[in-house]
Amino acid sequence: QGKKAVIGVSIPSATHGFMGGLNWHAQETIKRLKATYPQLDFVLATAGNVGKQVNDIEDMVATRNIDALVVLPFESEPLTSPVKAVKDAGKWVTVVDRGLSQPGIEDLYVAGDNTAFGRVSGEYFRANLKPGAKIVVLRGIPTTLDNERVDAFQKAIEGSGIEILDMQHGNWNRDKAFSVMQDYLSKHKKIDAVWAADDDMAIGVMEAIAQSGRQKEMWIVGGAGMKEIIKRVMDKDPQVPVDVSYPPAQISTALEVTALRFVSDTPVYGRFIIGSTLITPENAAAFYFPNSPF
Amino acid sequence: MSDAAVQKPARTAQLPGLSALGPLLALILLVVLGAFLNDNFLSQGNITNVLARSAFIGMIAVGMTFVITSGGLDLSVGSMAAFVAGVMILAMNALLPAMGVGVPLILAGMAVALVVGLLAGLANGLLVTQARIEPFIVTLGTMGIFRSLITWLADGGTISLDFAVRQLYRPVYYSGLFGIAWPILVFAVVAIAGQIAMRHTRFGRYCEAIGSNDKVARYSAVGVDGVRLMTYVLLGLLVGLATIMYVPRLGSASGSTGTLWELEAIAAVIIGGTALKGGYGRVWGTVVGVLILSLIDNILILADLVSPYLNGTIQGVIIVLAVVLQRGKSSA
Amino acid sequence: MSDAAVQKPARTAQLPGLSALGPLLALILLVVLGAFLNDNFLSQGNITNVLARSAFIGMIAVGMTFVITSGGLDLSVGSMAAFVAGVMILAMNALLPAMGVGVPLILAGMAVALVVGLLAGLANGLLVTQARIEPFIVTLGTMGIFRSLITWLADGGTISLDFAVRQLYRPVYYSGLFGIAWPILVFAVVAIAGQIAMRHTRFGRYCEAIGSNDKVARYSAVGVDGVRLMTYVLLGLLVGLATIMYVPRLGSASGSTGTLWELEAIAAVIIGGTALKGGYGRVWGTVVGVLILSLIDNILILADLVSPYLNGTIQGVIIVLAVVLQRGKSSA
Amino acid sequence: MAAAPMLELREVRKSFGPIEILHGIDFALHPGEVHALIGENGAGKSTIMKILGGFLPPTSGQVLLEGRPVPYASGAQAEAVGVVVIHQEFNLAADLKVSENVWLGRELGRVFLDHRAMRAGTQALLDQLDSTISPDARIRDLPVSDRQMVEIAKALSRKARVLIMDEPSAVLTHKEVEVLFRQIDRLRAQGVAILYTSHRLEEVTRLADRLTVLRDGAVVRRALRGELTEDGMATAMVGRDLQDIYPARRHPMGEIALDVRGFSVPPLVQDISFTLRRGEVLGISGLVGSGRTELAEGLVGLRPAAGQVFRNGASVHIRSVREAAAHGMAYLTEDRKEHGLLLDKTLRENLTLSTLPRFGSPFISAAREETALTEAIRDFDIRAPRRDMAVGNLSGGNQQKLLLAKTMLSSPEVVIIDEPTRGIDVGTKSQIYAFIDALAAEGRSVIVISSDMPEILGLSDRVLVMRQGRVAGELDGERICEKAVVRLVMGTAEEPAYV
Ligand SMILES: Nc1ncnc2c1ncn2[C@@H]1O[C@H](COP(=O)(O)OP(=O)(O)OP(=O)(O)O)[C@@H](O)[C@H]1O
Ligand SMILES: Nc1ncnc2c1ncn2[C@@H]1O[C@H](COP(=O)(O)OP(=O)(O)OP(=O)(O)O)[C@@H](O)[C@H]1O
Ligand SMILES: [Mg+2]
Ligand SMILES: [Mg+2]
Repeated sequence: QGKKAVIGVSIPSATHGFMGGLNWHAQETIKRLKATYPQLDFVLATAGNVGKQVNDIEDMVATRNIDALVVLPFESEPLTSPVKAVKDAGKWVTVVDRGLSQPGIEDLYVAGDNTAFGRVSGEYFRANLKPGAKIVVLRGIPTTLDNERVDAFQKAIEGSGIEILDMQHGNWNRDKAFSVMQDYLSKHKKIDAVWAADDDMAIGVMEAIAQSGRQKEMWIVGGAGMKEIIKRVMDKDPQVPVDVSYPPAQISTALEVTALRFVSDTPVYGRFIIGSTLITPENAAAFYFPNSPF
Repeated sequence: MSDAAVQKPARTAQLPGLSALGPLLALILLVVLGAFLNDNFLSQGNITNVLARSAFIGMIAVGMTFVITSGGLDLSVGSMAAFVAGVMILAMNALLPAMGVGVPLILAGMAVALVVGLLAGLANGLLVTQARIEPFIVTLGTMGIFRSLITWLADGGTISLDFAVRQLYRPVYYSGLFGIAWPILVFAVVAIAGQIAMRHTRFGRYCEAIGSNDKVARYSAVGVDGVRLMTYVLLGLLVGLATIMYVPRLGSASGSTGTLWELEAIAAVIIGGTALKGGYGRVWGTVVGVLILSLIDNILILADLVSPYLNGTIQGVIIVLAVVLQRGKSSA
Repeated sequence: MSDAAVQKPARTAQLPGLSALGPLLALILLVVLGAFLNDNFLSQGNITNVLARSAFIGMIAVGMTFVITSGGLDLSVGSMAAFVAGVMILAMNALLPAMGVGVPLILAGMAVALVVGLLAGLANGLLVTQARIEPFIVTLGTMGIFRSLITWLADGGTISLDFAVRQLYRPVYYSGLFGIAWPILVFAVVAIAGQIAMRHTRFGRYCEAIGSNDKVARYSAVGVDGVRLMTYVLLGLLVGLATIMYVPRLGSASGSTGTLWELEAIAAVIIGGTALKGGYGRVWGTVVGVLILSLIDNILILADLVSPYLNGTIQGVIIVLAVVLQRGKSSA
Repeated sequence: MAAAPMLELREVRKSFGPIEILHGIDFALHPGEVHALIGENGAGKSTIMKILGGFLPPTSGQVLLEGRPVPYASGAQAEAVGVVVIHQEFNLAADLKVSENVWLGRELGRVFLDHRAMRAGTQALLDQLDSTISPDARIRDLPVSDRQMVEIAKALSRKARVLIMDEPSAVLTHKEVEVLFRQIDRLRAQGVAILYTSHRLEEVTRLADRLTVLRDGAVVRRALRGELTEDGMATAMVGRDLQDIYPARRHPMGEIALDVRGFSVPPLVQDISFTLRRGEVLGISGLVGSGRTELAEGLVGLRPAAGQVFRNGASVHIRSVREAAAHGMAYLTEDRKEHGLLLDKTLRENLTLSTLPRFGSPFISAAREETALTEAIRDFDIRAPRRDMAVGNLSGGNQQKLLLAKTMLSSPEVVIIDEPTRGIDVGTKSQIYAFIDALAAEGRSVIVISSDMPEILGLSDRVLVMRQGRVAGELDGERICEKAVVRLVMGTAEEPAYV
């Protein structure tokens, strides 16, 4: 065996909790796979914006002779043709989390389910709130993905009589979520529940609520499965009754399956959709990774 | 013969013209607008929220006023704040076994924050004054460096303060004295001290002189490099102080802490009437600038607007309008 | 009697010292480093990649050189690029039913991009020259405005060019002439034209004069406001041109298109040796600055580094070092 | 009378804010004549010139060009019809080169600039002025005297019908002044109308066909060539008789306060040695560019220098103005706009800048600063319409007085004054000379660098002459005379020491 197979990994940089977790899982998995399979080499690049990610992919092809690309597209549309170019060059392509805008490019697709993420949350609200209940929503950074989640959420509570008082962008950021929630609390006398849509934002939201002393009044649903939040769910914190999973560990699955392609003859084509499940005190233990930074 | 000069109405220091009051006017207009849009706007709770939130950027912006007044710039403050917060939390977590949960631990953490801030500011200042690199480039470089160091320290995730320590430390953000939150009090002290330093001490006078014409300052026996260095060190210290107030709020730091704080701080300084080219600094203006920026955010959420996507548009328009009010000055 | 004067050692104009060549030196060092780290670094493919992707920031940075040289600043270019791209794509999609897929549609799209860029630049320029607001504030405002408008137009998501049109348009980025990619060619033309305009036309001369001392320029019959306005308009046009090359690459625009381009463009200008305070502009330096910034990114991928989290640190260090090489100049 | 007026002011008044500076001026310039405008500092000379040149609008009254209201509203437009001004403050872009400045706003070349033609044109102008300045030098790197020559070259390059010169000679030495006068004579012969102002009255006698004396913004005297002696002019300006303006000299000298040995300031100044005693006034003479300023700046730590310096016998190494101040040394710069004053700050802030620690610590006492300002205004006769105005709006001479006051505030033991009376009116000059004399009488040491020959002769106990960065000779006592100094300055003869 002369040449090592090189797997290029391109993911967004760790600008918020979920991506931080994803970065961590990616690095851990690469370390593990490198140790297990000496015939594999990895090139990991993280990008802060779309353009940079396209550059990274070009560089991997031009200078590192990658045999496979594992990519979590920053955005779907703009990455479609660069990734297609990699595919056309005869490389293996694994797409993670955000699908490309053209079907059939990737050999392997591993993803979370944004629609399910919004729907599962919405269904929990529908089931646990009375008609006429008032909720507020924090959105992420304006992106297609955020739109999908919010649309699914809204669809799920449609007709339930639940009123969304406000929907502002918290940018998946604790500080921003904190100040948005502070303002919600000044603005609205009565809030029954908060859909924070992300565990980082949930942390900020909880602080704002704690400051106003209105903990008893409302509960919060975040999302993604941050260890601190899972812990609270496990401990039956009434403020955080459930969480919705959107595992950053999906990158590990993608990497492992891609690696398998190069170290064995196992046929590994296909789609792996990791659904979003409702994390309740009963099943929380399965989602708890105390060593992850996320 | 020289009577002519002496007879002149001597001490009628110029009244602050409309131009100087521009930002203040904009602030007042915003407050009126806010009160009009939402009844809770003037509630004590909301006012406390807005002021306390402004405190971090506010303290940093006061320091930034001195840097800009003396002809410098610092783009690294946001990343520096994240870095300082990260190191502070790590230090407290590390000292916890040895010191136990208690006020000494908190004080040790605060000391770490101040020292790290000071050193970070010193690094910027030395690169500017000793290596003679443009402040823009120096601090663009250190901005990237601090940001990536905190991300690395946090392993891409979040560094969290131990829960028990957190509980002890929380009141530093959330509680206060005489019903006024600590961050507000500290910010007020910093602002007043800054205003006094700018107007009534040698340091402030030298900053203005250096920013106005550094050659003249040098010819006038002003230690130009020393004063410049001091402005960066002071800013670093204030970033440390801001971090001390910031950490108890959420008890964590990550690679995304403090993003764009630099832009907000610089914008506050300029909105407040300090000249970007240096030579003229107005600390109280900076305070007004910080409040304007915070209020815009607050009002955008309190009011129900067309689409949250357009928040940025309204923000941009208000910022420009706020400065149009002091047009007289900048056209001079 | 006048002999004495003639005897005086004639004061010769200084040769472009090491300082002027500083950024070039840094660039060469980077190239050597890259070639050393990876055999493919100097391959045609990689060089094409690096140059082609530098083209967007590059064109914008050339325009920015004029703005900064004449004492201005433009923070809005990144958002402006996103906005122009969005409007351009929407326009092409809207015209598609009427015009059909074809070269005319592409040309119409390009015209839209240039016109929108021009108007956006004009808006900045008028606010600066007519309303006399600090360029920092004007463009901070319009930065937010453009960014939020594109987000709003895209409804928070992405605006995509029709697939068929996309296929037709792609070669504008991906193919070229005589084996040189179009973006590289266009960038080269812009850079050369910029260098000539700066050194050999009145416009460039006036930019330097205004940046050096606008009062002197005004006294010397230079149309100060007109020239300033022109720099912003030119920059807007170049943003439009950059967008024309950008859209075929990614075929879409969203609220996150072009983030931080302004910082990169300004950094390239300053690294290239143009003075941030104005008065002295060096277009070829800007080109070198852009290449340095692109190469740093490229090299980070070439080598396996400790941790991707530390990329920013290495980047920051290299930027500062690149400028240390021209320290002599900035210390003057 | 000569031909009809070329440019005319009728009943012109000018106010800045509530303060009226010019009170109804009637005034005319005729073609082919040199008209001198003289008056005390702050009398309004520069203001009149700016109004004539289109740089300031009059508050009321008329400005007429060839009998019709002027067709311009800005200096640039005025230049287009041939009314050209050399400003008292430099009007050059410091980052640009000499030739770029000369042609600014009127560049040659259609689409592309014709660098060669502009460079050649600049070179020709500079040759005409006997100047060795390179057309490619950046203004920033030139000393003030060279900048003034560039200003003159720039003005000459404009095809002027009316040339207005605001103290063009203040920064020039004897030799350059001669060159300038030749150009003025040439232009006069070509029928150009010339307005000239200077505080050197001998120049006015030499040049002026017609004379207008201004006092406090009003014309107090008009005269034709030969009607007024220099004393008469001074009396008309100041409103009283002037005694001999140089002090009766000679004080007892003390021990050596400053001993400089083998001192070099690269690249120009080499191997300078001299001593200075307490109570002594040492004059330094030399041509423009002979390196006097470099020497002084090297001594106070403003430029890197090598060599030995002893203060009161102890070896000192001075690397900054602060260290110089600590050793009781102060330097008054010749370049008040770039190095001396913060033009956008008030009088008070400028006055105390180099001595702030004396005005209270940690807080500056504004009251004490005000007191100091009141004293400075009194001692140096600074005429400011308002105390809180920006220094940039003071008249040139009053800026110079403020700069003097600022330097003296530190009560230095050794003071180096570079061009002390640049732009100062005759009345105030004698006050400044008396002041310098008083310093020496107190046992302080003074070095006066001056391009004004009478000043060097009248003030110095000893004269050091510099040429091309070296000491060309030293004169003291009886040997100090104009001839000897000029000979050393020019290097035209051996040291006339034993004459
Ligand atoms: N822009 C201004 N604002 C306020 N006062 C001004 C302004 N310009 C000039 N002055 C005042 O007008 C008066 C006349 O000034 P001017 O410069 O004409 O004097 P001058 O005769 O040229 O004196 P000098 O011999 O010192 O150059 C001065 O008192 C000056 O302070
Ligand atoms: N060989 C040289 N190379 C570079 N610069 C030179 C050279 N010779 C002279 N100069 C420049 O000439 C100037 C010397 O003028 P300086 O101001 O010291 O002379 P000065 O005797 O004080 O005359 P003045 O003050 O009347 O202009 C300096 O700016 C110096 O940099
Ligand atoms: Mg004058
Ligand atoms: Mg000199």
